[in-house]
Amino acid sequence: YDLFIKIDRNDEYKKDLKYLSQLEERNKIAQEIHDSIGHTISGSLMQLEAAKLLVYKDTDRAAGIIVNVIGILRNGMESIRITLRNIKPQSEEIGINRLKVLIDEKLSNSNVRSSLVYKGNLLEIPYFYWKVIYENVKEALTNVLKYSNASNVRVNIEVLNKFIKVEVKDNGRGSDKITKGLGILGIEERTHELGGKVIIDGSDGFTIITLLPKEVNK
Amino acid sequence: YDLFIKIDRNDEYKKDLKYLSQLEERNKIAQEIHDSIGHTISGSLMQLEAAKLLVYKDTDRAAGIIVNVIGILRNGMESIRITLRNIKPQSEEIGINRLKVLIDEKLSNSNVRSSLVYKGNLLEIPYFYWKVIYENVKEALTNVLKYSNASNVRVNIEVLNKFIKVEVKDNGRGSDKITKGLGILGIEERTHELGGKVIIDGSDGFTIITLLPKEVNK
Amino acid sequence: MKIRILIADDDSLIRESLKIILGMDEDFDVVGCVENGLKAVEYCLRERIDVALLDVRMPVLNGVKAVKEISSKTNTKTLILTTFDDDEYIMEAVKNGAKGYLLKNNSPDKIKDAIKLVFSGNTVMQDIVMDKI
Ligand SMILES: Nc1ncnc2c1ncn2[C@@H]1O[C@H](COP(=O)(O)OP(=O)(O)OP(=O)(O)O)[C@@H](O)[C@H]1O
Ligand SMILES: Nc1ncnc2c1ncn2[C@@H]1O[C@H](COP(=O)(O)OP(=O)(O)OP(=O)(O)O)[C@@H](O)[C@H]1O
Ligand SMILES: [K+]
Ligand SMILES: [Mg+2]
Ligand SMILES: [Mg+2]
Ligand SMILES: [Mg+2]
Repeated sequence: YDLFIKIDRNDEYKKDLKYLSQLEERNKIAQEIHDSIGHTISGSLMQLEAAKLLVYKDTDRAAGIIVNVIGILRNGMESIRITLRNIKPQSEEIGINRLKVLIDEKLSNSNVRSSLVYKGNLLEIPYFYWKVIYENVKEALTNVLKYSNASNVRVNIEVLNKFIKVEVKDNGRGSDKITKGLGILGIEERTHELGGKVIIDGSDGFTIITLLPKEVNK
Repeated sequence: YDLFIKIDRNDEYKKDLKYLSQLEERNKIAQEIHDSIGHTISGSLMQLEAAKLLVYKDTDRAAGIIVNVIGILRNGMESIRITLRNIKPQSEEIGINRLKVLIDEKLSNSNVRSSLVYKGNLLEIPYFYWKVIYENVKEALTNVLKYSNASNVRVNIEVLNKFIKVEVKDNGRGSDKITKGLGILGIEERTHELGGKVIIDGSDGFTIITLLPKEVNK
Repeated sequence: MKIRILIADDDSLIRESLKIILGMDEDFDVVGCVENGLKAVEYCLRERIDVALLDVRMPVLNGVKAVKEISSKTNTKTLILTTFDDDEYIMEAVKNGAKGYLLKNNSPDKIKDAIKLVFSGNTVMQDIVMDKI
């Protein structure tokens, strides 16, 4: 209990803010759980203790309590499910936000401006697709910083009829002849694993498009 | 579902990061609780349905089932309790972190450097004290930025035998004759309400000390 | 002589079951059941209550504040019953004069023992499980 904290701007600040957000969120959730689940189970438990004491002496009353507890637990289950559903964010919400933070972080020390655009129903993107999208965008942005000399990069997600399309396009110098390194090979590998396809174009700035099939044929 | 997000550095980034942290935290917690609670309740329900059918015909068996379900519910309750214990932050953890973020935010656009120091067992600080500590430090920092011309400010929290001491001290120009405004009056009011005392000294930089009694005599 | 008990909880399930559980035991006499802290305070001022069992979260007046009133104005001993460990509240309650706290998921035997201990002048604290996974 004898501690010293030195505050370094920026980095420290980000960590603090993140941690504080988590703490506050936890606190709120703990309260919600307390109210819904705590109620249901502690009430049922106490009632059954009473039923146990009564079962021989007053079987009618014990039977009444059992019926009662069945009702409480059944309703409780429903309200708990609702609480948990409200607590649990949609994967799509996490996915797009993780991407936003990634872009912010990647480009924060550069002069490259960015935009994130999406179109179509993001809910149709399966949860494990988001990991691949994240990794592919990350590598593409790393390359933008290394090679493009661009002033702008645009990340564009479209949920189409048959495909999910993720495009990372910069307005930099592009590349005539691309010699794939581990970066692009990795993008291709992850994408192929999901039955998808990668399109690369270095003729007008630099563009990497990841196409993922909506029907999973893994 | 046709949206456009433009990313403005910094401010946007902070919001994104905060929101993402919350989402991820929720996701984890919802999952954990879902997994333990579903089990508990569905198991209990089935057994109770059986007990209900048996209670008159075979009271012994019904009694056995009741004892069983009591055990299931008690275990379930215990495991939720442990989850909650692990996720629910101590008020002291939130208190000190909120303070860190406050300091970061207040001074982020200035040239004033800061340190936050604490000593003693922060757990002894009651949860509603943190609100007063927060408000007092906030006002003190506002003043530092307005009047001190300091290069450094130090926030020092000490949990002493009888008192909790919160000191905000800068190395700036200080003040010969202090005419209290709403800021310092507010600090005094909040502190007195908890039975505490404020000490102000403008002779060596500027120092504001809040002393709060450990025994609550509100 | 039976220990005279007051039960205060906004959850009727808890009130009813505690009344049955304690009522069936010869050592206890459940004198009253109320659903908020204010009624608990009023009850203790009106009747001779040996031990008041108080829930933490109740409308109108919560258990923590009720403890303060009851222990400063009557001879009733107070025992806090909580669903989960509400640290902040519990610390407050003990400062306010509570003679102990217990989780509601304790077995009836433990609850009865705790009441008897509190009645005879002891302080009872739930042993906190601090398992960090
Ligand atoms: N945004 C871009 N602008 C211009 N050229 C690019 C861009 N992205 C990639 N390139 C070119 O494509 C090549 C292959 O990229 P890739 O990511 O596969 O490998 P790398 O970045 O060279 O190495 P690694 O990713 O394994 O560290 C690069 O070396 C570069 O010449
Ligand atoms: N860190 C400081 N360094 C130098 N002088 C200070 C410092 N803090 C406060 N003062 C002096 O104390 C005075 C009173 O401060 P106080 O916060 O009570 O009022 P204010 O800041 O002038 O107005 P208000 O807070 O109501 O906007 C200030 O006007 C200033 O002269
Ligand atoms: K009795
Ligand atoms: Mg690369
Ligand atoms: Mg001021
Ligand atoms: Mg309650």
